[in-house]
Amino acid sequence: MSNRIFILGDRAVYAAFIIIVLALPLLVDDVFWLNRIAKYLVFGMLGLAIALSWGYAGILNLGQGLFFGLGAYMIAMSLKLQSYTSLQQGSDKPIPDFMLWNAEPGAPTDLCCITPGSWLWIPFQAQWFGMAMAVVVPVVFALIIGSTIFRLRVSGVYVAIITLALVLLARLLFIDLQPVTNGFNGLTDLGWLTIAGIEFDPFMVATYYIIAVSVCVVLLLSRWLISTRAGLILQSTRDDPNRSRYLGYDVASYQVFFFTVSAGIAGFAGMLFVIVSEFATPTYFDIAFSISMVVWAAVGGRSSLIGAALGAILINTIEASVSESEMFQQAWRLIIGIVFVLVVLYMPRGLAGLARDVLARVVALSQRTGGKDSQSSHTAAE
Amino acid sequence: MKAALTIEGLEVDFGGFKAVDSMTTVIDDGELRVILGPNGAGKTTLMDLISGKTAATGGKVHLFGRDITNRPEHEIARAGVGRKFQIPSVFRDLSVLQNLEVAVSHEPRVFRNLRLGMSRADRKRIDEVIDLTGLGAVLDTLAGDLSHGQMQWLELGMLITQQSKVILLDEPTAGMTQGETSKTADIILRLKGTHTILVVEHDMAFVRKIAEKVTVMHLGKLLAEGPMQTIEADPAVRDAYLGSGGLH
Amino acid sequence: MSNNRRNFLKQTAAYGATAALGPGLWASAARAESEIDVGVLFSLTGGLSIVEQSLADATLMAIDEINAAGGVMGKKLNPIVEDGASDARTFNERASKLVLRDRVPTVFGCYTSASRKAVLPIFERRNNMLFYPTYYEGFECSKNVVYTGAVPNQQLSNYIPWIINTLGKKKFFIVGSNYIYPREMAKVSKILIEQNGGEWVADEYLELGHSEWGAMVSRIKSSGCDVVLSNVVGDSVIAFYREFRNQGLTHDQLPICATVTSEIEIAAMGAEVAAGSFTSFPYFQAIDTTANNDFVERYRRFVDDSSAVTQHALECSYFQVYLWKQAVEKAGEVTPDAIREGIKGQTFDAPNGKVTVDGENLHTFLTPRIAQWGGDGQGEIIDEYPEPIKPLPYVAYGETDGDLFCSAAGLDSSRL
Amino acid sequence: MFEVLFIGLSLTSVLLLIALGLSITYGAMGVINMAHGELVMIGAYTAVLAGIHLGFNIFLSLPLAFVVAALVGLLIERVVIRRLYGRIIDTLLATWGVAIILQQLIRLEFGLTFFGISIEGLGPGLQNMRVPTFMMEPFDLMGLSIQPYRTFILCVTILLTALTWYLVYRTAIGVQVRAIMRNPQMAAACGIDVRRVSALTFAYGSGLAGVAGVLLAGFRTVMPDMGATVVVDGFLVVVVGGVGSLLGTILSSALLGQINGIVSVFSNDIIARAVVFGVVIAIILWRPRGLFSFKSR
Repeated sequence: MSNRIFILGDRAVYAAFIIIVLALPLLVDDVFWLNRIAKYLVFGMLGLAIALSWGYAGILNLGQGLFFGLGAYMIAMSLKLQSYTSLQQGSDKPIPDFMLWNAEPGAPTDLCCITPGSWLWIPFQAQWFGMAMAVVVPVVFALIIGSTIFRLRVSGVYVAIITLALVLLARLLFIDLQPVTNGFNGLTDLGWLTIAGIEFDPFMVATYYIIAVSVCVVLLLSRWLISTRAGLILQSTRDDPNRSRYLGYDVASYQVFFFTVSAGIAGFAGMLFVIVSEFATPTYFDIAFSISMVVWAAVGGRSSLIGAALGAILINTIEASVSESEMFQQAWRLIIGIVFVLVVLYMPRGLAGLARDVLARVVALSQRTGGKDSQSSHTAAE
Repeated sequence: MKAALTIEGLEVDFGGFKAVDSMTTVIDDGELRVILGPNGAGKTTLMDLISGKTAATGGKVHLFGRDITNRPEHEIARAGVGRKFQIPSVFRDLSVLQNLEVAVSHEPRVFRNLRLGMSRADRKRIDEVIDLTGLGAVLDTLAGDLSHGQMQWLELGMLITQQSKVILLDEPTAGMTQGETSKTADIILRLKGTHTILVVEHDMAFVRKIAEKVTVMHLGKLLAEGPMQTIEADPAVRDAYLGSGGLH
Repeated sequence: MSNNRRNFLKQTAAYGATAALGPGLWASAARAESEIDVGVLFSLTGGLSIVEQSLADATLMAIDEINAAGGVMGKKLNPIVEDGASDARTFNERASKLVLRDRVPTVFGCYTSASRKAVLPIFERRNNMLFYPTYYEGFECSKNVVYTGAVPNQQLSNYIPWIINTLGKKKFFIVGSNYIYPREMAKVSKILIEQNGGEWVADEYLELGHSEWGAMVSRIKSSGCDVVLSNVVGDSVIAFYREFRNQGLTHDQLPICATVTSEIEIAAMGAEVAAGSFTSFPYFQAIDTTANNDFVERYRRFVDDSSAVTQHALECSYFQVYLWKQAVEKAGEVTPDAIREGIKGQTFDAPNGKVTVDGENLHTFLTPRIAQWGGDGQGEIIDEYPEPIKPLPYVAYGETDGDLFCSAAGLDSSRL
Repeated sequence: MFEVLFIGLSLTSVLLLIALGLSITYGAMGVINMAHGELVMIGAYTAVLAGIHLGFNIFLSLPLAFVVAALVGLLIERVVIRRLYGRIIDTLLATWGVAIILQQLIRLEFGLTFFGISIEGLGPGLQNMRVPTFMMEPFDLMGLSIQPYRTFILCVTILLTALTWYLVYRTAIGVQVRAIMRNPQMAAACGIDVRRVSALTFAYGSGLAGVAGVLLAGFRTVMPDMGATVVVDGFLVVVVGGVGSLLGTILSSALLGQINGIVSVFSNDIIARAVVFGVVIAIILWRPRGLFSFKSR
């Protein structure tokens, strides 16, 4: 009985989310806010990716920024080559401006050899290549990292520390490899995404829809993924990996699969973020950013995909709003710190858990007044 | 009769200490075998060796003629060995029904499992197991919220759902009330014939209720093997048990 | 960039949604009020807020003064302050808010090159104006940025000859934080060192924010150099100078000649550690003129801190608002295009002396100065160019006074 | 060669200083304290404030910082960590929140900023602690140039390590701590007041962070977010060394310190950092429980 209500409630939340996200341009007549919301929707995707690996697989990835950053850089390379200034650097083929900067005197003005490693950019002259790599590269890296970690049965906090060290390493390399990455300044001054001759201005309603539809699709796909048998088996490996092994499942392959899916989503999110914000920087590899994603997911509800996504969107929207009042600017981080400690202490299942408990209370109350026995409030159908 | 599990000269060496030493026994298909032995006799280690939790340093384990020695746990499980632990091991954050669904593991690969729902045959088998274990009333309860006995039955039910040909049970009645013990015995007896079952157990009343053939281990070695009555009369067995008060 | 604009116009025509942002609409109805909104965008939180807060304060002080004196064309300036939070991502977002939602005609802001690079596309695509008050590496030629800080030639062209000829030091150890500004400064330095008959023995970099200098300083010690040219930025500067002292090096024998170490870093490291070292900047708090003493006094009163220090970027943050005011008054209207035209050739008597915006590259004429730091945390100005020198953002690529790569027509890319 | 080793040695001592407290709180209590860096920061600020307002020099600041950081640690244990024992990932998350709170409290001068009050030595700016001049002048000893401040850090580190070893392995409370490390339930059953001992242990680990803060203040910049980079280094050391192993922590800081020192002398600091991260990842993959470890809670 109560189970049905939870499933219905769950569906209602998804439906409401999708309807609101898709109808938003009709309500918000301000392209600036649309662009802002598009960015937060991308963060919502990141929260969702964390929930997928952390909530459902028990894998806390403190280096998710690695995959986000890789995705961002891949598309940014393509868009950089499309920018007007890249065509202006004294060659008939596009050359990113910073490469001239880093070029050795006398180096030919060509992507092949202007700086050491600049040849890596050659295929990115095709935009579709950058778009594809934005997902492929994070996925390949995640496959390699994931299979190493999980085949060796590294688990729990050690996964967190390895991923943390990895993202630090990536940050170091991206800053140091200036001839290829433009170092600390990152890739800026990008062209706009162009599909079928249409340029997608980040502040255009159409661009908003690219993001909005992507987020909805990823959300639904992830939801489908966790409700498949594979999703169920994954959750079993989180609870008791040994039991799963004795049932005949190769636990590592499930962990690698979902770790990789989560990384792929993060890479995709990185790509979308570049499309709406027009730049990629090594700060995507900052530890603070990766931990922020975990914070969003924890506040929203680590074991609810939509909860984690809403957590990310909510926190960022509030943050943007309070930053407009001088007094709050300083206090905001303090508040976020306090809220976060409280959530971990008293609301480990986050806002989604809270909503569920409230619904359970309501159900129990209505059943009691209806003269029936109140049932167990828990359900695992997420 | 066909042999389900053949153990040949199995041994494991923990840095000089042989917890299991040249152990040899054959368990027939459909047989219910009870393993007895005083504490430290190597019973649980034997199960660890069969199920792949611990790597053997010598000897072989064959399952229906196939060598499964030192394979990874999940491969041994896929080959048809199911195991129940002493401390109940179920997925505590999943509901009872979900636990049973996970146990339908004839298709272990990730990509083959990217589908919703399950086949009618699997559904039917789960229903049968629910009947057998009497968990029908608590299907939506989280496994972690079950009583101790229910948890044990659920684990047992998962092994049956898993369609293991050989089921290893490590003290299935530990910590159970008498009523629960007797229900467990009923479940095990109903499995006899269709499954090969290997039970480690201390509760002699329970053993007498279910046992046909008994293997006694002592200091990692095989001490005696045979029908319950013969074993109980065996003086060597009595000697081995003297330290722990004899068979009771 | 003009091509970008054309693209943009085409875009706006094609997609009605963005039409409201078209450049022609700046002077629309809402602007007819008695106030002019301007954006102020610095990091008020995070690691860089230490410096950037003071730049925001100087900007606000100039706005206050202008308002007290009657505003611009009879209208008061209304600063809209946003926090970049020491994070390029946030800078980008806040800049788009100022440009697209608040529709300010100009933003005063940004300190690091990374933050400028992150906001630049917004100003170029939306044809808005950024007034950027920081010394930077050059190699930029934007129609949408007025650069009021020094470019490498304004910090180095008298510095390197002075080190070699006056200080008599010939073997340079070049050390910097690992990003573009220090690397570009090193490039220009090397050219100048070789032109003046010196040599460089090493060119080394450390991560930004790195605070473990043991290995680097010991490498300096054993390198056989007789002067250290430091392009180290931010809080690592402090760790660097301290380690330098801890390893027993003194500025008498092996001076650190810095391009970025300002009054703020000196105060933070403890003046005794830096005493005797040198820095080159167009502005120092110690410039002993009535104009500057007044300015320091007013600034201290404004931030209510009697020991507050001023430095180069802070002074630029201040005077660029006045340059902007003059530009608006000359143009007679408050639109980005009018301001760009109006700013060309504007001259102002800043605390450091006369500053002029170059009509071609929108960079600013400044007077290079060299100071030696004393035990009181103040620089003593020991060398000063007789007049402001022309900003050459492409000097590393052979740009000279008479041969500009970046002009009002845009960048002549064939020269690169 | 001596120079190279000395650089590695001083890197080692700094790493060990930071990791020592973490090794206690993480090893003994299973708490991943992301606010450890902020406790270091509080130690540094204690020295700065005591220098400005009380005229304390570094020697007086050391014990004061120990006490202040220990008290802050005790407060954190009481309010937050006590509720999270056994939930290791949650301790990581909650203490991350605590770290933000501590940073903001320093930036906002404990909220006084809102009332227009300002305390010298606090706030978002950069601060420094004065080091006595005699500790800044190197002297020659048998032809080797000795840096007094680095040597001082080294000595304090050795002293604190010895003290910690003594406390853990040679005192009654140390026995209790080790008992709790291995099995808290059993320890409680044996009549050990687990809560009290845990609180004291955490306070001690925090105090060590405070001392580290004072020593770091002598050659690093004191600022509100100085702890952020510190804590990651500390964790890598502890995890590589093996959770709960004092010897492991010492050896792994020596290993990572020397690798960092040697690589940075022979190539550069950036590659040195990268190599250290690489080694750490490899060691965790090879031996997830660290170089030296036993099963803990």
